[in-house]
Amino acid sequence: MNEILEALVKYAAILAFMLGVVAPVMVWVERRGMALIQDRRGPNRVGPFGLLQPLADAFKFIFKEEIIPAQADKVLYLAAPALALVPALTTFTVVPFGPTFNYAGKEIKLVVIDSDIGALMFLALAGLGVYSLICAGYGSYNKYSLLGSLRASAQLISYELSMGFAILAILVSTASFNLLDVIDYQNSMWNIVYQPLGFLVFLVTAFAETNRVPFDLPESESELVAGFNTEYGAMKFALFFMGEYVNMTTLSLLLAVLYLGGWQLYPGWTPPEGIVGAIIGVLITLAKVIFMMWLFVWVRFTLPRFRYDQLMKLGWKVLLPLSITNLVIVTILVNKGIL
Amino acid sequence: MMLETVIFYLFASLAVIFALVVILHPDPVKATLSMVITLFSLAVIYLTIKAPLIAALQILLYTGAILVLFLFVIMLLNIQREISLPFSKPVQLWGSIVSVGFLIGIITNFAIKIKIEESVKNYSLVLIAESLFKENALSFIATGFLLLAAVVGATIIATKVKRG
Amino acid sequence: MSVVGFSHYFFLGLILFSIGALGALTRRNGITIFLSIELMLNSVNLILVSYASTNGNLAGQILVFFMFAIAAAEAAVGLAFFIAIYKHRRTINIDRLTFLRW
Amino acid sequence: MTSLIAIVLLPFLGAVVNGILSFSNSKRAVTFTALATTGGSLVIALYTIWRYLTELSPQPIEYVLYKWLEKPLEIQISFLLDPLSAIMLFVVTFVGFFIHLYSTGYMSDDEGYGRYFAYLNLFMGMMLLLILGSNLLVTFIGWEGVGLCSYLLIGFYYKQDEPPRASMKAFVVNRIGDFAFLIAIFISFAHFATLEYREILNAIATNQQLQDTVYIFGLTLPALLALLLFIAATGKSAQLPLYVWLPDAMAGPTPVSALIHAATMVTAGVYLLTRTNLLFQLSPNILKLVTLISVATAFMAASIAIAQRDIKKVLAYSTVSQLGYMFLAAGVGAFVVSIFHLFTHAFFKALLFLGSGSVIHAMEGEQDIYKMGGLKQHLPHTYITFLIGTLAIAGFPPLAGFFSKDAILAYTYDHSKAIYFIGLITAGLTSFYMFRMFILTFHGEFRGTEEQRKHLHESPPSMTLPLWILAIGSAFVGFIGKIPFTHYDLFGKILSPVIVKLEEKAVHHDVLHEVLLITLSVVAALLGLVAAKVLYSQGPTGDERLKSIITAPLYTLLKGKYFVDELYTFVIVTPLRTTANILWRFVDQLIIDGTLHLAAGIVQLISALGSFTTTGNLRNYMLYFVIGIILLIAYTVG
Repeated sequence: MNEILEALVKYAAILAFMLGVVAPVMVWVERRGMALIQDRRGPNRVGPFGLLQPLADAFKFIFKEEIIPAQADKVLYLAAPALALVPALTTFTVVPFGPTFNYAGKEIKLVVIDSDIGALMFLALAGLGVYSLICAGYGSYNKYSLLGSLRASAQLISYELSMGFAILAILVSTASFNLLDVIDYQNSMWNIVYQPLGFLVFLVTAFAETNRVPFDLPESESELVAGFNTEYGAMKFALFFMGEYVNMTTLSLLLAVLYLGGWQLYPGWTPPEGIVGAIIGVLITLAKVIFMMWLFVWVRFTLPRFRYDQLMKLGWKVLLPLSITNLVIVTILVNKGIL
Repeated sequence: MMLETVIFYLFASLAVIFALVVILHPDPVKATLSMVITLFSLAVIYLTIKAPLIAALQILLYTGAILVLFLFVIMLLNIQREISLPFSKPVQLWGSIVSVGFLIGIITNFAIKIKIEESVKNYSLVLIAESLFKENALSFIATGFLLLAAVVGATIIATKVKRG
Repeated sequence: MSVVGFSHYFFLGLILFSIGALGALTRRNGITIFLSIELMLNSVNLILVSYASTNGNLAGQILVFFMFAIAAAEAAVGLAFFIAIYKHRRTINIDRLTFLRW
Repeated sequence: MTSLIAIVLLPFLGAVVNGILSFSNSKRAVTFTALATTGGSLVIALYTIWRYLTELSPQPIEYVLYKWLEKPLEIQISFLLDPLSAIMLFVVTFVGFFIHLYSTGYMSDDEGYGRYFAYLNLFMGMMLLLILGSNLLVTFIGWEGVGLCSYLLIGFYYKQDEPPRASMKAFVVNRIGDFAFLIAIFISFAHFATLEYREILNAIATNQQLQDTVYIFGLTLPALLALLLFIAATGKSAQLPLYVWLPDAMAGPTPVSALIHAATMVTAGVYLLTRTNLLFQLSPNILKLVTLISVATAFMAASIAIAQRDIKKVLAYSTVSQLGYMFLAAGVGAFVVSIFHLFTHAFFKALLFLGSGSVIHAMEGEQDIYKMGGLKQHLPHTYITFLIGTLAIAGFPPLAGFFSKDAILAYTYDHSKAIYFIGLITAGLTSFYMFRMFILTFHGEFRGTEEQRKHLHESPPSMTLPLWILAIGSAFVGFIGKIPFTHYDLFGKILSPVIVKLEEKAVHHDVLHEVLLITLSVVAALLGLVAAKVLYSQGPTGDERLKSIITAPLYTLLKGKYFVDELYTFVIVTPLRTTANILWRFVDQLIIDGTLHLAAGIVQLISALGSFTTTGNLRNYMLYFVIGIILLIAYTVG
């Protein structure tokens, strides 16, 4: 019972952090960052530097009128935004965000579920995101929504494979599915050095998995209005939005864990004992996550969008072979005792 | 203790209810989505009997891949709702129900004779991996070939150009 | 077996199996029949895993692992068949697909 | 000796490439492939032969390509290079290459150009397999292969009526001989557990008991094998009674007639006899049979040839006749001379056929010598080379034919005077029909149509070059054989290791005898020449005068080729066809088919009863399935 309680506390903390801090901050960062890159002003009316803009957005979403299209399938239509958020809010449970420390004679791991099959769980739960898109597209009774949702789910499935192979390569060298072991393994050197190819694949698929530019075809406004969420407004739209940011954060966190040594300042660095060390570790992880998040924003406003066939070609004919190549190379190296 | 019992009954009833929806709902898309819930519930039940790997694979493979494939095909073929509900041919219906009833009866009869030795054992991933890659290595490789054959076969069958 | 005994899992499996069997025998939409068959397959999986767990044996889980692979292959080929049949006949209503008759 | 592999495989490679190229219209590529592969084969063969024969004491070289079957049925694909196969190798590659060259000109307008060269290359490969094989089986593969190519090439113009019929005839008649060959293979395997020539011959030579014991039908085992191989040879080499296919085989393209039906394939029988000469020397009765059949063939074919109008038919009967000479030599035990005549004959007969091809080419397909005449001015190269060929085959010294034919007659004289005289008369006939044809073709007035006269032209260099090469060969190759009055005999020296000498025969006559014999054969040839000149200097009317000399019935008999074909049709073909018809109508259609239909009908009746369950509805099937499972489980649970 105690374990469950501990897990719940950890989950609540991280959930609060994600929804209360990351999502609003990211809204602000994204819009200000866009302004910065595109040499504009960005939101600057609400609060200093527009810092309170997310709050204003939240109010707007909450008080906006809820509209449900008359011919929509209400169950699916309403389930979709929730389904978008749920997998997003469960995937990070298996990703460690800080070093293990002792508190009151008890070992506390800074991961919600310390599972033997953490990485597999992550892949499994991430795969559920498709259903949100399908429900949204099918339930909206809208051509654009349906097309967008089909595109999105095809894209998700295509790129999930490559991502799975990239993660698998890491797990092969670690010889464990537990992500804590992955961080321990990087004591000698971070995986980004060992597996630059895998890192590249993972990075690209991370962009695709979050439906962000340059892979935001499902919601490309120029051809599909807004894709699967065309018919969504107010809080429902906000949920999709939040889901996207939570996904981004989780993937950034996973990226940091898999390739950048998690909480390690440099390869082999161990945090000091106790809560202080744990906090330093969490902060270092956070720094890496913030860097990755900035990368997401940066890319979004720098690169143009792919065409759909190019997207599929990239997924199946470039990334998948690359990731398999990476896996084969890593397996051979591990087998030869080099890695 | 109680918690796990509650979890079992909760998800078991979910599984049964949505399984009924699967076979009763006229809309194939909804049927498939109900199937997702059934399978997800089963995955949770797997967790309670210390089979987390199977649970993860169930979600990863069935809900994450196979059922999405179903949905794609349904949408690709633009399958409409069934105009009349399934139970329209009485002869066939009753035949089916009687058959299935018999089947259940016989299997239950069969099950009573099964001897069960209760024992608790920890199934670590390592044990499963060893069993999979050592004792069943040949089957594992054969499965790989099966999947390859399925991929090739599916591609050929589905892309065959219609003649005439 | 910890909380509820093997019989619970067995009967859950049995119920799901019979639901699947009924669906397969009564529906006329090919895809739904296919889904019902998958349901039957899963009920068997459940019984296998629970039986294996009860007996402290890994064989059941291994078997289910292989069944996943086979189910994936089956789904791929089966759905490809449906696509091919649909291209040919413009329907997958099995009441109208009677070309198994001589 | 890996070069043997290259020699054999190059033509096969050419056949494959040409077979593929025949689907495109690239004549240049086909020409290149055909000439490059056969030319390459020729060059390698010449080098190999030179290397081999210039060794101090050439030992037979065997090269095993691979073992086809392991013991107890041990069969290997292997090649044997010894003096005999070296000589054959030279003939096949040399003549073969120049005929390929000739064909590039002769066939240049044919739409089946690629197909033609694919067949021809395949033939080359098969022929090389035949002569280089170190055991009966490899030889047999080649034997069948050349038969197949012969069939394909005779029927090359398959859109006309005659060629397919002729090719079928050639194939069927050859099968009789092949059957005997197969039995010979079985018997030798049963007794010696090997098919290698050298091992079989060794086993026979060292086992006196085997040579003396009667095996079957009053024949010893060597005699039986010899008989079977001789029957095989009569098929392939067109001897009595199986010669009937060769004249008909002239329906194929002329270069094919030159290569396959004059120079190489038809001499395979002679080669086979020489290869296994020990068997024949151990069985005098079979040798006697060979002598009789060969001399009968030689005379009969020569007599038929004097009454033929088709230029190629004349040459075909001439070939049969000359093959008879070769077998005659073998029959009197002079295997060296037999191979020597084969060698010279390959040159002059190929030359004559190619010359006739040149004539036919100029006459736009006309083959009737009555409609030719006076071609001397229009075809100078053909004329001169054809003359050389004619003189050579007629046996005028010092051309090649003189040496070989004279040697054969000399040996025959030792053997039997009667047979010698028949041979001598045949020599005279040879001279007569050759000059008859020559005069009718090249001298006198042109008897063709105006259309043909306008088109008369000498053939292109690709055709005249082979003519000249072969003409030079026909003129001079005789000098490598035995030269009368001397002990010089290069050919015999080379071949001596291959020919078993059981008893030394008197080969050297005194000078008087020798002068007599030579004079007689030259006189015979001259008589033939003079008779032809006298009778035919006025053109075809000479036939009437010939008829009056030899009486009309005899002339009709000759003109009708002794009616052998008709006899065969009456005795064999018609009864066979009637029997087959009866079998077809009654046994096959009524009894066998009827039984099957009845069985099928019963099954259909039974299945009709059960077919109502086959609704085609998937759900019904699944229901049956579930019911089946229920029954199964119920049975198991008890």
